[in-house]
Amino acid sequence: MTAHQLKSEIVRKEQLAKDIIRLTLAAPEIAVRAIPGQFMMLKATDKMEPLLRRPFSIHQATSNGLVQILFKVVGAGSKFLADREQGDILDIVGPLGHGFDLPDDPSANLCLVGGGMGCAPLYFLTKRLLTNRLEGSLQLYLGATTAKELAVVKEDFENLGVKVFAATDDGSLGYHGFVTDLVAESLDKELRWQFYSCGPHPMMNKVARFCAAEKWPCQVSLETMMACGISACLGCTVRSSPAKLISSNKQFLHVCKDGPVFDSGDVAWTTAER
Amino acid sequence: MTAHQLKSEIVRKEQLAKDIIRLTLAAPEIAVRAIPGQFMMLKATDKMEPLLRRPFSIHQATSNGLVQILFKVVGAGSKFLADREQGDILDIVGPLGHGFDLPDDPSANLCLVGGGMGCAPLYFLTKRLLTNRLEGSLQLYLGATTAKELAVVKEDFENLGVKVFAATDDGSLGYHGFVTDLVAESLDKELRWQFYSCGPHPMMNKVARFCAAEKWPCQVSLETMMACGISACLGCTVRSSPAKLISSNKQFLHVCKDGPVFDSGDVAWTTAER
Amino acid sequence: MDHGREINLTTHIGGGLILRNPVMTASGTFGYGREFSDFVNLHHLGAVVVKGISLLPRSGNPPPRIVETTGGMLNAIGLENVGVEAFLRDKLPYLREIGTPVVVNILGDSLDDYAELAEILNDIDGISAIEVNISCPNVKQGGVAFGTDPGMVRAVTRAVKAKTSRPVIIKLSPNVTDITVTARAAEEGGADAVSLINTLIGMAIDHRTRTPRLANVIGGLSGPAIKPVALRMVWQTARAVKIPVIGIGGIMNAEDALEFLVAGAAAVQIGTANFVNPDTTERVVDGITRYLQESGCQALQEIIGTLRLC
Amino acid sequence: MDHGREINLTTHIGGGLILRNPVMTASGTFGYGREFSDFVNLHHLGAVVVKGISLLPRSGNPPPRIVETTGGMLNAIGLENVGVEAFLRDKLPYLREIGTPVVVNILGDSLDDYAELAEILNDIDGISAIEVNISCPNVKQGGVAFGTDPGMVRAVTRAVKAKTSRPVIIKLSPNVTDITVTARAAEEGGADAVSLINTLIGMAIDHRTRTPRLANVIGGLSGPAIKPVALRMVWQTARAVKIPVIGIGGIMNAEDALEFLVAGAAAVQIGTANFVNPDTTERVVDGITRYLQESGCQALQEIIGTLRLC
Ligand SMILES: Cc1cc2nc3c(=O)[nH]c(=O)nc-3n(C[C@H](O)[C@H](O)[C@H](O)COP(=O)(O)OP(=O)(O)OC[C@H]3O[C@@H](n4cnc5c(N)ncnc54)[C@H](O)[C@@H]3O)c2cc1C
Ligand SMILES: Cc1cc2nc3c(=O)[nH]c(=O)nc-3n(C[C@H](O)[C@H](O)[C@H](O)COP(=O)(O)OP(=O)(O)OC[C@H]3O[C@@H](n4cnc5c(N)ncnc54)[C@H](O)[C@@H]3O)c2cc1C
Ligand SMILES: Cc1cc2nc3c(=O)[nH]c(=O)nc-3n(C[C@H](O)[C@H](O)[C@H](O)COP(=O)(O)O)c2cc1C
Ligand SMILES: Cc1cc2nc3c(=O)[nH]c(=O)nc-3n(C[C@H](O)[C@H](O)[C@H](O)COP(=O)(O)O)c2cc1C
Ligand code: FES
Ligand code: FES
Repeated sequence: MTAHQLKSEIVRKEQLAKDIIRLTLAAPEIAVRAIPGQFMMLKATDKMEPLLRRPFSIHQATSNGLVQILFKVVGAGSKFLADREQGDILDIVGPLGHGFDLPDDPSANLCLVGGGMGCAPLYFLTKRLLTNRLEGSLQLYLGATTAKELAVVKEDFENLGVKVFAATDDGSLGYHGFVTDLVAESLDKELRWQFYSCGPHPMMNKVARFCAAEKWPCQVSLETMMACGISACLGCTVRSSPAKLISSNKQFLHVCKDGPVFDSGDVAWTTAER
Repeated sequence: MTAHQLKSEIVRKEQLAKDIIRLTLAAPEIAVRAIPGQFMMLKATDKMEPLLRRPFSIHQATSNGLVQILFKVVGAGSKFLADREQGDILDIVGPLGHGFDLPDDPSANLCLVGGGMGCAPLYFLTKRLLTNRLEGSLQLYLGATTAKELAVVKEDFENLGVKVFAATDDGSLGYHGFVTDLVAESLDKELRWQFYSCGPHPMMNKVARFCAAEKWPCQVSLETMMACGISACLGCTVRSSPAKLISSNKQFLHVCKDGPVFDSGDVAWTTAER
Repeated sequence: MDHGREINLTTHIGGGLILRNPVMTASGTFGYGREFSDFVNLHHLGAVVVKGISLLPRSGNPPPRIVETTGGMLNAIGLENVGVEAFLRDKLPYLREIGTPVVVNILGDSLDDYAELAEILNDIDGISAIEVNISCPNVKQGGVAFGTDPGMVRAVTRAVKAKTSRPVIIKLSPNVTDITVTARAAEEGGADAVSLINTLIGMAIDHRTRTPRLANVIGGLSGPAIKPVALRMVWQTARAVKIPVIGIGGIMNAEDALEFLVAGAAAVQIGTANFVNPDTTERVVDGITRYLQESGCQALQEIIGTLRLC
Repeated sequence: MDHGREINLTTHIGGGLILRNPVMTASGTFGYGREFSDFVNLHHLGAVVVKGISLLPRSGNPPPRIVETTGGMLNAIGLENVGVEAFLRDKLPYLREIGTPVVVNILGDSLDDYAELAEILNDIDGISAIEVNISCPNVKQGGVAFGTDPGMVRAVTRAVKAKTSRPVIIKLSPNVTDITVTARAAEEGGADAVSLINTLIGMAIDHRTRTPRLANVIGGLSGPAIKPVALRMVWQTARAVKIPVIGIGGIMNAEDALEFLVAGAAAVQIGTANFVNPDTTERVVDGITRYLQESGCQALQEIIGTLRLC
């Protein structure tokens, strides 16, 4: 795996909602290698504060050398990035980490579940899945707190020709409630599904439990604090599941290297440590 | 003396030269009290770096509640300020310090010598001197490295009806050489002069020596590192001259409180400590 | 949430001294109080700790005395101060009038200096407590800082306690292997409280001129850069001694102050932040109050030392 | 100025070991070298110091393990590492191929651990020096860190020296009252060099949940926030010992590195900066070279320890 550190120009900036931004970056070396589920580490200041880079999933990588990130402003680092303008240069490192494993079987039934900014890598994944000429069904669920956060990306997915099952906490768009409940209520349980999920930890936890009960394979994209993103600091650990501990003899997994995408059965879904 | 901490709007931003900026700030409480030679402490970040405020002389204070600063970009703090735009809000503290003492005698002959950004407080001083209906002569000398740094402010002074004797290090405007040499060569030594000077330390040192030799009174505006600007940290010391040490029993003076304007005879002109 | 609700912010900082709220100023960063009267309502503070006072006036170190570092600053003021006589004559009356508790920070070159200062201050009205800066060199014993040797800490504490009936706060140096050892030494010596941390010793160099950036070569590091170290030491100390602990170091806002309170500090002192925002102290009082209201607390005491280890 | 001019950047770091330039990586921040091969030409570095190795693999502390602070970060990795066997089998061959000097950082719970590691490594080709991390608790002696007690420092140094013919660098802990005491203890024990500083112990709290931000509660503070403390300790140590001193702590760029060299460091190690900019080490080499060219120096040695005190 080869990663690159680049000075990358912002070729487009889109304000999708009040605090949600999409940046399109010129990064040919990264775009050509990127796999859905991989991420990049962006320098989020020109000073020493915040000191560390910030990880963002690759939202899209195009054949003409562009990559996108889709992110929410939650603190100083994302604020800095949101304040950049078209033409500004960002220092980025990527592509990093272990992405989603695509199905070998073209007739697999795929179910994608995204919550909040978890939709970011799922867009790249959906595009890639669609190019692999799919025979099975592809079902996409997206959850958000409110319509405003969901509307724009929903449209983007629909433009790919995918039907979006939407859920919002406030009921302002689609199902009123958790996206996981919508999945449980509406998915055809007669079929065998391969799950792909990215979103808040509790949401993925529910998805993972649901899949475990149905014995469906499930890949989840996890987040942790990261200092380096390149498996040097060993800071980005999550606990292995008991099964994984036995099979690998590893008590911890590293999100930036073993992940961010894991088989949901490999990680311990303790919430205490988050 | 009353100082104020204000959220002050930038009502105008002028880029006078490549790295020289003038900001006009709405700060009625400061404008009404300001005395030429006083300064303000500006918060030069919205984060923790640079941590400390930065001191800037009051370049002008108007009766309609505006103050100006004129500054050069030399590091992170001044860069931050230079990147602000009209309509942005700055956190400022002022007016601070002991300014220039205006002449009691309306017929005094006044000589102002500014070097580099030292012209900033001299503009405010000149305006104030002119309003005090002057009988004696007012001679103004300004030095800079090159014409571009001098041109704009020179014009401003000329618009007040004052003739500017200009000197540039590269000879691109006015006298080719140090402004202090121009003073020595052109000033009428038959008269008794009251000097006011602000600029680089070595320049003021020369002015001070020149005045001492002629036994002319001379006020200088000094710069030091400052943490607080309000005489709390005791960090902004300069050494007293031997004479001052004897008269006051103080080994050190504090620039933010005893100054920034001092009688040139009160301070020790050691350059080693700077 | 009833935002108008009155919160009991009072806190005991030892020797019977109760502050109306836990926000104090840190010595050397708030002058003698008056310097901040344009920016802060001094009545709203828990206590004002004044610049360190010695028996005789001191003129301090030559310049440069301060330099900025990443997230912090180094100072080598050299304990410049007006001396105890001028302090009592020129500075204290103003503070006495304000009525906010005044803590006098003292420093000396020898045990006798500290004892004499304590004795002088004991007779004076309007002094609520004495804070002893032990990060000074013991001139009589080879110049090692009092604060780095438990035996000397005990001795200084005893010497001061013997001469005063006021609460005595020992201000600990962080430049030690184990702060709980010096904290316990202070406690054994009879201290009513400990405050920590004083500055970490640091240095900066101008690589072009190859000279130190401070005339004194080394100086004290303060500001947000040191907050993690300060918080760790406060937490360790609060578990090691029974007397109140006052937390200091890099507190810039109410959130930072709350971290120290949760770690076990009975009160906090705010230093470098006063330079950055002269109204910090008052803002921290407001911020703590708001936080307590929002979390449904009735009193500050409900959060002190409540760190949960899982 | 002739910018193409060759500058002699070599430097001695003790025990006869000469590096082609003074820029090393700091243990635990550069993996086992390979992790940075996409970003840095490893041939251009003075030496690679690998992640601390113990006799047996360690899985380290539970998450969260890192938290950012102002100008720095806290880590409580818990010395996770693959163990010496896997290191020699899976990691060393790659580095050996590169040819850049490899310094193996070792850690243990007891004197015996250190001695055994030194013995194992002594027989191995492609190891240029051993760096001993003594900021670990001595499990057999109540868990006090080896690095805080001069007697233990001397003992560890002797134990390691007795088992290896390689240069031994003792990596000092900054969490001590007087770093020159532990530095001299290492020198007395036979150390070929000392490196400093390791991280300062710190802590961070989430005031809302009232829980520590690190599962381990306390962690090591690194990054630019600690640079002033590191620089001061390096300066003090360089004056106190005769063996080479390697400077570490908050070095982000060539200017920072030059400050340490001027203070007396024979070489520097770069830690946290590798996370911020993975190409930092190479950039620092370039920056030092450029500075020496611009100041008309022929060799690095012309600036080491040249701090002028006025
Ligand atoms: C592999 C990966 C991919 C990600 N992809 C996306 C994405 O596509 N879009 C998006 O909006 N966000 C994404 N995130 C989360 C994003 O990294 C954080 O929102 C961002 O780092 C916050 O930085 P900040 O300075 O704005 O906020 P801070 O002030 O640092 O923190 C705000 C909140 O974000 C959390 N956070 C801070 N730093 C990190 C970090 N390094 N890793 C994880 N969480 C952190 C904090 O715990 C806190 O709750 C991803 C995280 C990871 C690990
Ligand atoms: C009373 C007073 C009035 C001033 N008036 C003006 C003015 O009207 N216009 C103007 O352009 N500049 C003025 N200065 C200088 C101005 O304060 C500095 O240029 C500014 O603080 C530099 O900050 P920085 O972060 O951009 O640079 P830094 O990166 O901090 O430093 C760059 C250079 O500026 C010097 N410097 C940094 N901070 C200070 C400080 N707090 N005080 C003095 N020098 C410092 C440093 O030694 C260094 O050489 C004044 C200084 C003082 C003390
Ligand atoms: C400029 C300056 C002067 C100080 N003077 C004193 C002093 O006279 N006595 C004292 O005990 N501490 C003194 N201190 C230390 C502070 O009181 C405080 O302990 C330290 O700065 C850490 O807190 P902070 O990070 O909030 O500044 C001084 C600190 C600074 C920055
Ligand atoms: C994530 C991390 C892991 C570290 N692991 C080790 C280690 O295994 N052994 C060791 O001696 N030092 C270790 N250190 C300390 C560094 O080598 C270095 O001494 C310290 O971080 C200060 O340098 P810096 O400010 O440049 O990071 C580690 C530091 C960090 C940040
Ligand atoms: S983020 Fe550093 S090892 Fe994963
Ligand atoms: S700048 Fe703080 S006392 Fe003058």
